[in-house]
Amino acid sequence: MALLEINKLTKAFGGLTAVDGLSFEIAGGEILGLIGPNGAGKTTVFNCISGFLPPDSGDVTFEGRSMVQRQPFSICKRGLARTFQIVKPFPAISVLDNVMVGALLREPSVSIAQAEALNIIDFMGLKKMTRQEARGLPLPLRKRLELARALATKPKLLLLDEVMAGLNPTEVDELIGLIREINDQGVSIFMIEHVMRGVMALSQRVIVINYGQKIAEGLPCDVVLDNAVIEAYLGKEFISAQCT
Amino acid sequence: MEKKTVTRAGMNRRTFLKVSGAAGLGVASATFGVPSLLRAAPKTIKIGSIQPVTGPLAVIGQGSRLGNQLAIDYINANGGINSMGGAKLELVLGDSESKPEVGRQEADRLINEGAVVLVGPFQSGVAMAIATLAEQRQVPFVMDVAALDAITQKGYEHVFRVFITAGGLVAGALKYYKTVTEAAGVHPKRAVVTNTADPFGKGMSGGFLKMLKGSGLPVEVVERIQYPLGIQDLSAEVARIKAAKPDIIFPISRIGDSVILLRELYKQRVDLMGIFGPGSPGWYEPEFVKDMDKLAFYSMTNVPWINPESPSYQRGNAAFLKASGKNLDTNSAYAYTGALVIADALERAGSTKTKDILKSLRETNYADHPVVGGAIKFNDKGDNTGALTALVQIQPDPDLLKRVRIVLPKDFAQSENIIFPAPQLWER
Amino acid sequence: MNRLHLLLVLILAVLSGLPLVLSKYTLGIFIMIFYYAYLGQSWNVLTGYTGHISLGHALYIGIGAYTSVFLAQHYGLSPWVGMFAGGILASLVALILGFLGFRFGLRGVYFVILTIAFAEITRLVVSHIEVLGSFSGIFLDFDPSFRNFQFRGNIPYYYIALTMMVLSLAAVRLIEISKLGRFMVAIREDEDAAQALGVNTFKYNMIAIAISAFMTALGGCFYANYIFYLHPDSLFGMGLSIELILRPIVGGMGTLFGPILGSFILTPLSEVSRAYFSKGGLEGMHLILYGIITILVVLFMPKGIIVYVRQWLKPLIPERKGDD
Amino acid sequence: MLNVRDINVFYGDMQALRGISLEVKKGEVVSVIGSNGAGKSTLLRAISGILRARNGTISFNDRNITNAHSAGIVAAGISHVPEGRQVFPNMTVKENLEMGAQFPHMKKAATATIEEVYSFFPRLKERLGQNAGTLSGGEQQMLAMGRGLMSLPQLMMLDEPSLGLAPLLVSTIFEIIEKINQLGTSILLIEQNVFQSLKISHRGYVLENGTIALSGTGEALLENPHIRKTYLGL
Amino acid sequence: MGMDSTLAVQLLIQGVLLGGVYGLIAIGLSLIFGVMGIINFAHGQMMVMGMYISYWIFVLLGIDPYISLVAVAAAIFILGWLIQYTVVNRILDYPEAMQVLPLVSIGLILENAALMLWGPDHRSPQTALGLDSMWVGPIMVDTSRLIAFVLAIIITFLIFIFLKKSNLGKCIRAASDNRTGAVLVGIDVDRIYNMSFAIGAATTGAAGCLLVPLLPISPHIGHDFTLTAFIVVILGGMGNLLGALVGGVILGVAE
Repeated sequence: MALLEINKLTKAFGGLTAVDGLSFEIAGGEILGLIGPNGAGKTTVFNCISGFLPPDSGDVTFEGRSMVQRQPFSICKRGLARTFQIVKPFPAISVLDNVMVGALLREPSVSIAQAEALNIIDFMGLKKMTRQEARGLPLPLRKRLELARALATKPKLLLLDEVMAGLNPTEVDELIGLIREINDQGVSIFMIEHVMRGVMALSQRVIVINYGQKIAEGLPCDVVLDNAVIEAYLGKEFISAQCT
Repeated sequence: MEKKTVTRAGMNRRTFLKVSGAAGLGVASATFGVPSLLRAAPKTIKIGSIQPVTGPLAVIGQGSRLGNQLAIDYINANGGINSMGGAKLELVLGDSESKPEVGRQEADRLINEGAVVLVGPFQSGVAMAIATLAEQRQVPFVMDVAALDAITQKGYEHVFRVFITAGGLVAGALKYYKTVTEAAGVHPKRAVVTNTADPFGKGMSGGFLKMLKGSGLPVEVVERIQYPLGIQDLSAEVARIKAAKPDIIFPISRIGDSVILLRELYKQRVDLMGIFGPGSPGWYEPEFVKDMDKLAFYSMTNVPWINPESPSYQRGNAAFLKASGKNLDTNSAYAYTGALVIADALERAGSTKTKDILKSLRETNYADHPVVGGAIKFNDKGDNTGALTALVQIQPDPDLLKRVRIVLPKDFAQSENIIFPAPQLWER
Repeated sequence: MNRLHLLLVLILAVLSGLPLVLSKYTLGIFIMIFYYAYLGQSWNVLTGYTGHISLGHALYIGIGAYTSVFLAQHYGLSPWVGMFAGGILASLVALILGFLGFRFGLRGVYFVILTIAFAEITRLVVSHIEVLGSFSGIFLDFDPSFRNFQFRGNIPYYYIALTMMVLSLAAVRLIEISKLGRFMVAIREDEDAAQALGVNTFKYNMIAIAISAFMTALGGCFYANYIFYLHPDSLFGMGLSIELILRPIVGGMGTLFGPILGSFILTPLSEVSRAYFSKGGLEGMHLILYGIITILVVLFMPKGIIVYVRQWLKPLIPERKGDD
Repeated sequence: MLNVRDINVFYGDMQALRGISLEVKKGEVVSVIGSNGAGKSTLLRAISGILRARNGTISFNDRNITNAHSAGIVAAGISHVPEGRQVFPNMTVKENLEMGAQFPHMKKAATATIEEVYSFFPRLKERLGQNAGTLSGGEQQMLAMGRGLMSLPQLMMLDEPSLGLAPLLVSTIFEIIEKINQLGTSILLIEQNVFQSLKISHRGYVLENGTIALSGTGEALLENPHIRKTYLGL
Repeated sequence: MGMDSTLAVQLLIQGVLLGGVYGLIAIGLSLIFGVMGIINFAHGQMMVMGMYISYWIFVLLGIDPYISLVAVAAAIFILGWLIQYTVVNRILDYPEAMQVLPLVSIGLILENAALMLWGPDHRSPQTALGLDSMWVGPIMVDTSRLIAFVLAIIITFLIFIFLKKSNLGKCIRAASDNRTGAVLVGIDVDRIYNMSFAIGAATTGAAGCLLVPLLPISPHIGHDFTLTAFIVVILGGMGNLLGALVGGVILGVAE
């Protein structure tokens, strides 16, 4: 049985159908990439899975249970954590306190949660900033904080929304390493990403959507050669595709 | 208004000098309660006056404060308290801001500043808070104005009231109404009672309705209309009054709503024999008489009132007119009275000890006061047994200040002629 | 115990000793300082920590005061017990308000209006209930005894108010370091992000408003038995709601000591300005000054005075290690 | 005409731009490329006066406009078409365009300019009475560009004009940018579509971590191995 | 017509007429909220200032409030400008709780300034049309209310046209729609905010003039009007100007 199953998911805003009958699944331990042009409905898919938007129709099943009509917090409790494309740190509190909010989901004891949070902060390479207010961090570190917080909730599946955007190539490579390590610890990963470098390096499988519909699915190296994908996303001149 | 502004500005400067002089050390020491050495030397005797000088009741509070002050000025000008070697009186001032907790705190501050007696505070709610404090601190408290019966029903030893109780006010209203209708030989059949829905308005109208029912008078209250204090529109209420077709209205209102009510009665052409206020602060205020002009004519109000013939009134009023451009009215006259009663008690006590002041207050028998009523004596509850109301009617006169006239009781009357029924509002 | 704790103990010791040297009036000022610090702290739980702005907190003061007095007058229940009944009732009302506000996602201005509306409606309802004294309000009987929560002198009130302030401080500190407090702050900082991290925001919002209302209501009981007079306009009115939020805002919202600091500054300030500027001819001046000072504080110290105090106290606070 | 010298821009304590210098000459299309968060939008905001540069100078037509009021910068002839379009959603398309002409000489020319905008974007003419909020993303982008043209700019700064647009529309937008440039307006372009933007640019700058990492002509940059690796994914 | 229906019609007319004025008070509040997201807690107190100035002009110069309306609106416009310039502009980016306090304080300052300037008395000058009424059968139409209503509608209409058609009005709408966009097209947003607050203030000042013949003025009545304006704005929808007028009429009738 798949870890997460998306079945005919549809979501419209006014007249615009952002997600249109989309179906796919993620297996336990997998890293799945989701790509597509801006406005293709990727973030809407994330919002529907994580409970921030109710889908108009279709189903989201996680470990065999339907997640539709659940509140985001309860979905997170089930083991499905997410990050936000526009990062949402708790600005006025420290990095440690930020991560502890996530850790306290599974650990009632504040002191144990603190220890766990410190471990994750260390793992994410944020140790120097432990006591710093989150609002003072530069964007790349805020992205890491976002990831650290989500990780602290001990998820089975992590939804990553453009965590690599805005990072320079070295930072992207570091993050690729971290995500791989997270995955090695048994956490499945579903990522929206524009940074093709990251997508190609990490994804075991890639789904491409456009106008809310799946236009391709498969191994990364196959997908980038797909004509529909080249036309909709990578650009006719594939060589110079929008790979920033 | 112009005249008043001038006085105000004058006061400003004086106070400003005083304040700036007292700033610095004075502020710190007095506020943080370094025990006052002044208390030991009774060269001056401090009386604490707490009045609502800011907030919604500021107009009354400022007049009352001035009333307190002028009485004290009078005593001082005449040699102070003789029994204590001509000790001068000093009024220390507090502002209740119309809030009970502030009134209490201010009273406490004044006691701390050395006040041996308290006077004030117009509002019954604030009076209650101060009364309890006075009882706790064991400092005599003379309420100049505050009508609610309950305040003196608690059995407090330190609380006295110069003003009439609400019960006394109602009884006076009924008595005078009976006299007026019988003398005119006209008996209104249908009546409307209106009142503001505050403690005073509700208490008054409740008491009046009850007493009217038991009186056997041939008048039926066909509508009772209540509205909140500070209302800004009475057109709907007056439409209801008109629909009830009353012969007479018994309004229990304050100055703001009185103006609105009267104008609406005019505009909506409500047919009436007259307007009779059982106890209606507002209908005789100088601003009201001036602004309403003809519309105010012939309305009658039962009210604890000044006694224009008394020497005390003439003295007090002259001073009051000079200081504020206004005549003494009910509240300021009672405030004046309250301070005089205190001075009298101090004179007879010859001491500033609470025990002595209380004893002498209980033995008060003070007739040289500016208000309608007998000599002031306090019963065991602390209420003034000599308190009496008057019936005043606004009658045409070119001089604004002479329009409000006492018509009852006969002993105090300024005009023999009671005009009832009155011409309609729009036919004047 | 570090030097900061030592300072706090010292301050507490001084405050405990003050009744020996101060006049009753000055104690009265301190009682008001403690009282408003306590109320500010109670409000702080909801607005400072959880971020939902309540401009109707007078509602809970009123409920606390009226409930305890009603139970004492009609059932002879000691206010010591009645105050908790008032607290529970206030919490229930707050939960209804919270349900409407949080379930339907009212934020910012709209939540503010909801809180004002609740307080105003309750004020009107109480103004029409005869057994609660309706428009006239309730006069309490003065019958001093410990059981009746009434005392002749200021000293017992002083210690009660001080205790309430200290307990509220302790309570908020406990909340602050617990899971509850951390979740509340997370909600304040970003409600969506908190949801995404598994925080049941509705539940914690409800807990926060219930605690805040409960604490506030206890303050109402204290007020009733200190002032002896209850009136719907002054107890449920917006004036009191605003009075109550001034201090935590000036001191520093969402901080432990902000409400207390604010009260220690503003309460004596209003007292002094009233005492010295409310004289003949200057009626109203003290309120103008009070207004100007609060504006200046908000404009120039938007994070509250506590920020500056913290800087002065910095030498007393031990450096925390990054990895303790 | 535009000359940026050594500017440093901070968000609070965080430095977003470190000693940036760049230049746009009359008639040029200049691209600034770089990853998200590299400071590209910050650069445009500093030029148009929304953000303050802590030091350094910005001059336009030899006039110092460093930290000038943004209205003055518009009046001087720089128009900024921001990321996310920032149209006025509750005003009609026509009103949106009219708002672009804030100063007397722009108002005088407004009727003619609107016709010119319609000729670039015929879609806008079809929707002139519609509220901007009801337009699709591509139409809003057109409207934002049209509004930018209303101020008769000598220099137009475009922040990610192709963001979120369907590929077909992207080509159209780039064609229009070229057309606008050919009619005499200099262009400063920020794009994540690195290939297309460098292709129409005379020159380009690469912004990394708040500093200029590289600069050169459009063709040269397209050939640069670092660019090819990092930004073109080759 | 039966007695009850006469009463009902009478009440309805009175309510509608007064509602127009309520609407005018609320329009200022709504405009300020719509443009800046600020709730002006000093709104009623600003209106009271307008009432006093109108009263003053009437007593000193004998000019009727309906005529002095323009001058009063101008005076309150300036007051509004100053308040915006000195205080409100500096708190726009503050958290909401912090925005409340300065405005409440401004209300407190205005109220007590009125107390110091004009004293605590209730003032109710007898204006020319203050007591006029017209009769349609058994139904009374209060002339001052009718004038107030008509003027309120006219002013509302003028503001509406101003916002819809004039350049400044469009800039105000643009700034309220999208602040960044407005800055970028070269609108001086600070000035627009000053203008919006001042215009909002001026309308409430004008509303104050219309109320002078109807009710006595005293320094403390402002707070009640702030609340009234609040309720009206909530009924009509925050930031919606025509909604404010409708809300005003609803409240007028409901009362």
